[in-house]
Amino acid sequence: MKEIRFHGRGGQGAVLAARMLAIACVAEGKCVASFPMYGFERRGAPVVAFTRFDDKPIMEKTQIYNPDCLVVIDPGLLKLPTLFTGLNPNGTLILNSAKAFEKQPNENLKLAGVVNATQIAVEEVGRDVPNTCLLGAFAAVTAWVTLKSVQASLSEYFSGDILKKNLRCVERGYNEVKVTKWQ
Amino acid sequence: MVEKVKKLPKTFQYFKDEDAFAGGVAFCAGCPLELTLRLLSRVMGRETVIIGTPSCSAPVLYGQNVGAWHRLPYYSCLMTGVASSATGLTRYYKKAGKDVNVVCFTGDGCAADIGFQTLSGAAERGEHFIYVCYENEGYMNTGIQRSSTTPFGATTSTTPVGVAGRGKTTPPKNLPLLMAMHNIPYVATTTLSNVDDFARKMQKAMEKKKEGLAYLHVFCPCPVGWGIESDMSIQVCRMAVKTNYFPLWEAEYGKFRLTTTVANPEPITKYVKMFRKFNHLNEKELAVIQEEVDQKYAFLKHLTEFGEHGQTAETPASE
Amino acid sequence: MAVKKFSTKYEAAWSDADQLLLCLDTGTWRTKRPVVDKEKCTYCGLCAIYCPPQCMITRPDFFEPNLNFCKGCGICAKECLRGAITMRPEGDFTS
Amino acid sequence: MKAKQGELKVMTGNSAAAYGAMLCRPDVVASYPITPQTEVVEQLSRFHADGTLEAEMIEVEGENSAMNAVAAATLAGGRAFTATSSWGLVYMYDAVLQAAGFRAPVVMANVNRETPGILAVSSGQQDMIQTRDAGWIQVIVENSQEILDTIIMAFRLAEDYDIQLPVMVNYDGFYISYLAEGVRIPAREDVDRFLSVLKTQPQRTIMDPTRPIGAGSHGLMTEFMELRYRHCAALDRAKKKFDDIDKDYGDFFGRSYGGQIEEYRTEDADFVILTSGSAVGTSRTVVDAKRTEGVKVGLIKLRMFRPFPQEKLIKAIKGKKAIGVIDRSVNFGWNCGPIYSELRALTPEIGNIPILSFIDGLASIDITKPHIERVIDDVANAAKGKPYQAVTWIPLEERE
Repeated sequence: MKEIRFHGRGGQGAVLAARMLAIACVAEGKCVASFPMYGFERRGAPVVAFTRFDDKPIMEKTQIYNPDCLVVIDPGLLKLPTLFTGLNPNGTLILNSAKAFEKQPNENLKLAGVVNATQIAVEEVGRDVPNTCLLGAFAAVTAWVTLKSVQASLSEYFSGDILKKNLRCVERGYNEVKVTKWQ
Repeated sequence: MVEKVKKLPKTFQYFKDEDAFAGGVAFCAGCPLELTLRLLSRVMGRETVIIGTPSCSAPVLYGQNVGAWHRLPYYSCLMTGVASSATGLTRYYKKAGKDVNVVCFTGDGCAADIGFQTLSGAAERGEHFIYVCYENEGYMNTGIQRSSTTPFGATTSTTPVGVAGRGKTTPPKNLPLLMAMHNIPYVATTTLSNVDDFARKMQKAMEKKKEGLAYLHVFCPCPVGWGIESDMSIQVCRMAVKTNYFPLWEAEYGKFRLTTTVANPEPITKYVKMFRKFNHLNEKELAVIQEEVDQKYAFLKHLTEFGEHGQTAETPASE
Repeated sequence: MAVKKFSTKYEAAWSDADQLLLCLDTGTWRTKRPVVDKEKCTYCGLCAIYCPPQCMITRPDFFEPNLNFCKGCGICAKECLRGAITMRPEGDFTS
Repeated sequence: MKAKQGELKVMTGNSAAAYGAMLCRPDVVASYPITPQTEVVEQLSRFHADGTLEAEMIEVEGENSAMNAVAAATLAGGRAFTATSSWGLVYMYDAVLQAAGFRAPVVMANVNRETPGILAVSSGQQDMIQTRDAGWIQVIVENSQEILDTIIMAFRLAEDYDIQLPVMVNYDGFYISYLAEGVRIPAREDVDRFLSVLKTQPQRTIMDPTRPIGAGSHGLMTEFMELRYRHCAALDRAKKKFDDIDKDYGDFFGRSYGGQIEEYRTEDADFVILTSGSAVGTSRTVVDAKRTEGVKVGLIKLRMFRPFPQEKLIKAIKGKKAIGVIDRSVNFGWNCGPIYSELRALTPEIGNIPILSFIDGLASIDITKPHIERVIDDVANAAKGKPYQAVTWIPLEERE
């Protein structure tokens, strides 16, 4: 089982990203479970969402305390003191940022994929909705799910022009993500 | 010898159907509520589903075990759920393709207080049923307590007169006007002294409910609760109209029309002396009531000036 | 469960007038009874229309209370414009 | 005869509830939005807007009206659905009681959330507990698929001629309501087929506008008691009926849930833990882990809460050395969990074994794996005859 924790702010599409990833996994025959944790739904407030996938049915209904991977949709959330809490050794991070890491931010973090998803989203969609781009980066860095499956999951939520734009975001995320590894 | 051939008066034409109620039912002697229900059944006919709640009408409308006091289909519910239950019934009947006349029948306490939210909601949604509120200005069934429609100064068991108490201290909620402000197809006030008006409005409500909610506000004094001699209740209704205490009007989609005009309104003192609930009032307090009546009537008159129906059949209050 | 016999066929609190139409002897409530003067009656019908229990029987040329149900409220007498109805104490009619 | 394998779609528990209701073709749907149930209302409205749901949709002005409307619609002869949560359930309480008294076969999804007084925009089963004596059938489920399947079963149970009772399908707010999982959506014609049994039964008494019939008559003398008795008898019948419907559902659709209760690895267990809702799934994984350590623990999922499945529970628990109950609510006045206290009423039948109450998961508190491990450890010790604490408020003891 893989456990992914998404960190974002209300309005950035963290919940949607977690769910689209779940749909992509289902397309590959996996079992999934994904849910958000928030109090009041307010634009700008920090949001956490979880996605689990596995080859067998998922029984856990708890929040994710020991994620295999973090997806951080807002670079400002790197300052969150609890961001890396519980990260598994050999942990992975997918981050929306213009800057690559200079040093390892957490000892459990071994693999980081950084992509300027905000810029890509602004260029492709016309506004700051970095979530789909990060899913492309996620597919490239983890290889837990294929680019094709991620792209297929988008049609559940988008159609027409906006779908095309988001598909380009995913693809660019997949291609433009910069990978850093630590021992 | 030539037999006298006499024709029934015209009014009887409204009452085509047979009374749906058993000959003897448990209403107080002289209660206009009994007359309201019986005449309603005679105007609207048998296939009328009545929805009611615990109230003065409950001992008659509700069955007792399997027995019933009348032959109308009846749905009982709590005071909070009359208009919403009617909504559920009418929506299902609509879905099932049945054209059913659904009539809520409650007192003013239910309609104006505890059941007001759901009544207002049903009005706004444009539900297709009739709501008849019988106005006896308080909670009569539970022993004459004040409701939000109890008039200023009235003595009730929760606004008693004593060393400090002078009866209810606030004016009543104008429920029919509130209902008219929902811009529903039909709102009307009526009372039993003007029985043609009463029957016509019942008939009109049956037509107008095809477009949405039809609301009828029936002035229905309580002989016991108000201290009225049992033969006087129709007289009290009549005087309420003649003093403009209870003007008769109707409003279609917020367009108002007076259905009865009173040429020379009687002073309110003539009305209040007919029963006991205002007995304690002094001249100053009576003046407050008179002012309230005048002001309400003036406001109503203003509203009619915005209507499209200003010129049509107004009838004098001589019935 | 132990109870085998039920008094009604219904699972819930249904009343059914086809099975049982209840009726009170409200005629026994009366302390006064309306007496109609046929000569004075103009057949205007106000007594019948205003009668709360709707128990005025329509005869070919006058109206007559059904004493099985008349509660003796006196509205018919009060509303009759001709004074054709008088309320007389029940005691006058006991044999 | 088997149903077609339904389409697989990732959806939340709330969507699953809406799909379940839509597939049953209700005549009337009335509901009012409240977190965390709102998505049910929205999804049903979308079904209605796109023509998938040909019901009369009533956007009521409050939950009280929702319950009155659906109860009346069922008494008129229709099929009706509503959904609520927490304060909404409290606000419709008088109508909830009336629906039961009327024997109105309403189906309602209740998305569990705490009751008012201490604000909690989260989970907890206290709302369901405060309606336990309302005379409804109450079922608790653990995931999105079970929500969808159970709502279909609930209509068959509610409208069964031998039952005629309202059914409340409960699922945890947030932890299940917003949990997106892969859910198989049965084909409409298969659901029609599954429910068609109801059409072969006698017509229940309804508000037929052509008949002089009255709903909610006065119950005088012993006839009031007789109707109460018949209500209780119907609740009693509902237990086996629910098992049968669950089995039928499994035979036809290929998914079943054990009926009133589900036993997980109890057969050779020395002791068991009992819980309901979302905590069941997590408990399965902890039980599995403990089993690999050689701890002989079993799990009982309480699926039907009203009527209380006493016969099934006695059978499942008898012979075990101890039992621990995890409640997501409290029993005011007893200072313990409500399901725990109900279970204790079975002491004469199950024997005088240690029964431990664990209170966890109120409001925003997560029932985590370490919490469940602690439960199992505590019950294991009690099973060995060691002294134990009767009631444990886990998160309060675990915090530093």
